[in-house]
Amino acid sequence: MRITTILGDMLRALVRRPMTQAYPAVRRDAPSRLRGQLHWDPEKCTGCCLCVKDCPADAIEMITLDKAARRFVLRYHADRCAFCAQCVQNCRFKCLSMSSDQWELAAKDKEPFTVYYGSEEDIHALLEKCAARADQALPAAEP
Amino acid sequence: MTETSRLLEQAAQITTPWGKSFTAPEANRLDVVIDANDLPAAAAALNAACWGYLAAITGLDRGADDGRIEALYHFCAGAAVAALRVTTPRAEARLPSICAAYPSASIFERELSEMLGVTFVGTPDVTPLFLPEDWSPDAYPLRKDIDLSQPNTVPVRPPPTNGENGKHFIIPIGPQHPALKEPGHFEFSVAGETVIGATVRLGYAHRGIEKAVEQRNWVQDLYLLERICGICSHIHATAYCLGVEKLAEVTVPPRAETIRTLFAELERLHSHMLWLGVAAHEAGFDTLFMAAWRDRETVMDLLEQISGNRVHYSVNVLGGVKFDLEPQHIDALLNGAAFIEERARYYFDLVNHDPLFNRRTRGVGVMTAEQAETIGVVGPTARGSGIVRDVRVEAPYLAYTRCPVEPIVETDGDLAARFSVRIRELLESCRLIRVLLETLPEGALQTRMPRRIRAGEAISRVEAPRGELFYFVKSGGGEMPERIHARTPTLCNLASALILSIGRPLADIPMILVGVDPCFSCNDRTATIHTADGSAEDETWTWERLRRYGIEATR
Amino acid sequence: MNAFDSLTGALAALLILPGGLALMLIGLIYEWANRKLIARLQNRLGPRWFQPLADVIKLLAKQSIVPAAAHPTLFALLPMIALASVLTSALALPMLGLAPAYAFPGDLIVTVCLLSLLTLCLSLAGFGTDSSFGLVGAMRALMQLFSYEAPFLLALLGPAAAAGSWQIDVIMRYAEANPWMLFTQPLGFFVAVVGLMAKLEMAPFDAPEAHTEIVSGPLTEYGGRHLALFRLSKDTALVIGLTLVAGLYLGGIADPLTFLVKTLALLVLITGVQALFARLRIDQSTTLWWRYVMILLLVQWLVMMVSRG
Amino acid sequence: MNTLNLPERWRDAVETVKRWSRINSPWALHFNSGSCNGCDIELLATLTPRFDLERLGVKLQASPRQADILICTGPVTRLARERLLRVYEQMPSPKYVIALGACAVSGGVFQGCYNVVGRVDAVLPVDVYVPGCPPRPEAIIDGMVKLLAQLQAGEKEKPG
Repeated sequence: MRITTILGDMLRALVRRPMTQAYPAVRRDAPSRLRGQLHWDPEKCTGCCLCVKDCPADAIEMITLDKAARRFVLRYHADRCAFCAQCVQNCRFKCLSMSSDQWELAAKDKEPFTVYYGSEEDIHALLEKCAARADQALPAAEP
Repeated sequence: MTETSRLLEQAAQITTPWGKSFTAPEANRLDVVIDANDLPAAAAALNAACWGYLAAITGLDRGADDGRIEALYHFCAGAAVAALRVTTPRAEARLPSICAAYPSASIFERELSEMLGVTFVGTPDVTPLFLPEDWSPDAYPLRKDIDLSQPNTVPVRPPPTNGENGKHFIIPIGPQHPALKEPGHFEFSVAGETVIGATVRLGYAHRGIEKAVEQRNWVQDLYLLERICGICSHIHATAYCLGVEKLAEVTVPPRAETIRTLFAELERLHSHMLWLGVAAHEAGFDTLFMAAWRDRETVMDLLEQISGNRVHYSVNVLGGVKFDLEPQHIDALLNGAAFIEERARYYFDLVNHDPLFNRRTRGVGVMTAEQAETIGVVGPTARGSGIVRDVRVEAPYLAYTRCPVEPIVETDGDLAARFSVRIRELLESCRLIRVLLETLPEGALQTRMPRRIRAGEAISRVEAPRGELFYFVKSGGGEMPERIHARTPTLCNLASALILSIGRPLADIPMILVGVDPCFSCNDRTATIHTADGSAEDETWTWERLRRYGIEATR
Repeated sequence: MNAFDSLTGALAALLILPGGLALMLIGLIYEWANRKLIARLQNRLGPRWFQPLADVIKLLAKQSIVPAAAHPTLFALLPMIALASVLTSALALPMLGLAPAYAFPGDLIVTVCLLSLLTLCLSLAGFGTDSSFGLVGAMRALMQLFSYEAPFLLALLGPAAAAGSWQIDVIMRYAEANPWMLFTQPLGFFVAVVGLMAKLEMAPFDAPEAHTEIVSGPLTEYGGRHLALFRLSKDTALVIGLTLVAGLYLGGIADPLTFLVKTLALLVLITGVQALFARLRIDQSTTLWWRYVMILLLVQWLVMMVSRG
Repeated sequence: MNTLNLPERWRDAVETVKRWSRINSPWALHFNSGSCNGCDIELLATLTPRFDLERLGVKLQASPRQADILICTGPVTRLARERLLRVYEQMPSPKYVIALGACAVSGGVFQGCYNVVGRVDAVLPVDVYVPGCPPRPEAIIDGMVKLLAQLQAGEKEKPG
């Protein structure tokens, strides 16, 4: 019978510095592969919607303003997102990526969780359109 | 595979008198179609010949056109899986119970009657398992034609009251309780400090995943099934992928196989260390809890570094894996494995020699090998009682075919043995990680998967950190699966915990419960275990009654 | 009449005037020291220095709910009785090197009994709330009380016997003048320390509030200011217990410096033990007291009697 | 406190002290309403040496009576709904709710499952949402800090 094997561990802990990270004060970089908030680069998007199709949580909506002119707006719901990166896998043109830096998403209301990606004017046009049709605005924003 | 084919031949011989057709959908499988009335006789014959154990009963609704409900009784022996297939008309679904031969079938039969509306003749228990109290008794969630847009509710019965019940005192534990980080509601009747009865109500984490997968496509289902459990997420996804890939006849590149295996072992590392910490916490040994979780962060860091997420790594895609290993990851993995190995040795020393801790583990919750066999426990809980039940050994899959696993077995059957098994498995996993990295094949990560999976059925069995995980996948040839049945390792182990807790002091209960590493989000069932009034002895449990609850759970 | 006057005066000084407040503040600081040290032993950073104070103020400012099943007056009164009894028990103690507020022969027994009143109040609180966790916790607390109370008192009576008085400040003065009784009565010291831990329901004797089994034991239904009072009384009891054991066994506490050094050293010892062990089951804990500790004590007393002739 | 006839200055001081204590001593209660365990183990991880929420005064309480913050994980299943409400009612005010993880915030991948009522704010008022599947321990701390910042700013002040 040994008296408490853990004693050694405890004493070592006492002389060592605590392992605790001072997170809110000191912010360490996350690993480069971290799957944070989704980003969309409209440049090469063809509007194939493969990302939307396989999203397990309905977190992505691709809103086509003008298919021929390749004017799309991507509405991303960070609150629904499962951060599984299947959309990134699916995209054949590498339009989608996940930020390794934007992971502090907490907020006091849900407004910041709906993110619009696309060119300024497209988003503007879309929001106006939605406002005009206020009765059926934002399809499926609230499940 | 000669052993497997010998076993299958034997199964075919046993069931010959009743078999109407024999097919072999895969090399290690045998499907025997029999008449529903012959079911008890065939099951009894298998039981008499000691051919394997009842792994699961899968129910299939074949739709209004076919007009039948099919039930598959899966028996597993080594790598061989034999299924007895019976059908019954949909309008009046009725099957004979096989509880006489396999008491463990009771819960499967209850599930089938609840989810598919099959009446079992001669089954001992027909109470609902995991649907809420106000669920309508004639809405069957897994039938194809159920209208789930309706709430399907009926007025509720008043809930049972807590507190003094007759002459016994009842201690409720859960669903919100510090000992349980997950929801499950237990009620222990105590006389003084001694537990004389135990019941559990599960279903707090029942989300209806088995139905939801039928409404989503094959890729979406991968992530849905991964989220059955946050601790063993990877192994759920892997089991599903293995099944779907078998159906699609897609071969996964060897490098992807190795990476999957690697993550399965990392997952085992973090799960076992998490368990060690939680178990220590239950014993009021917070220093060990903190130490185990501190060291576990090493594994979490590795997972995050390679996959980009600490918990749902989502490494799998259908047809391969998403993330490759860079040289720096391999270095980090080797260092991490060395560190964990060193700490695991230390913990092994600790849990075997700390005098006060040993007072809480030695001789507590003893389960003999015979008991374990009849209750039907799996995984480390079974291996702590001297039963070698490890799918990685019995039916190797993925890279385990190339890198054999040494099964870890202890024979004492008490909590201390379960501690030893899990800690020694840490060492074994570290060794496996090293071997896997040494033999890491070069090559592609993914094979292209079709969006539609050809029609068929596949079975995949894998070893989760808590024991055998059994998946049945059926495709109708479309973009969505027709049926996915997941049977998780937790409930059979949980039933054992309830049985073992009777007659023990209340203070041992959290330890015994946690000793089996229950995972309530993996399984949602109700099992009820009562003792006769006033008696605190185990003898109130006949073996028949014990066996009735020693069962595997499904989702 | 004179005695009564000085008693009421001392009581007023302790309960109302800065004396009692100071005692509670010291209690909070000691609680912080205890928590911080545990955190450091577990390789954590641990709480900030004002943590216990913030906890107590927050609890005082919170809504307090009296459960329907509990007796409202009793529910509110018990924490007050607990705190009052603990503060009263400090009357006979020379704190921070000051002379005791009200010393009388036999005050050692009274002090220990007043400390036990805290445990009794806790148990009553558990019984009073009609929660199964509270009931089990209360039973455990009482069971443990009956098992450690006698050995603990006997362990404190060792120095009393050596000094030939049952008055605390007399014993402490004797302790100052003579070699530390830690060395002359090591077994008694051991029992006193372990008994103190049991009295304060510290791990490994925290079965009465083992939160993995019975939530918070007797205090499960307590919140808000009632809980704050119980916490304050526990913290104060910690200081008083430390003072008693340090004063009796570690060679007295003549001035504030030795008081601080000795009580804190004892606190470090207790905290180390607390972090070192897994919780004892209630049956194991009672067995421990009656089967082992009692024997140790009897040996101690035997040796003392033999050496005295 | 309000019944006392204190001068304005004093009442302000009392309020400041109250707020200070509230911000520095947020005791939490964890409720799993049907989650997959992912968020639960990450929440537990925030208490362990590496993140050690005790340095912010956070203590995981066992009894709802002693908790200030209800941390809710998982989509709310039908069975868990009643329990969740009951636990919330047992907490003394002022009380706050954090919805932790994609499922608690929005239903996540379990939207539309037959036994799921939905997200937490369909049942309880939520003060801070922490998305992520599951959020990293740092993100959980971030959510906690954002809640405390709200208290500091005097928002969501509830009678207590």
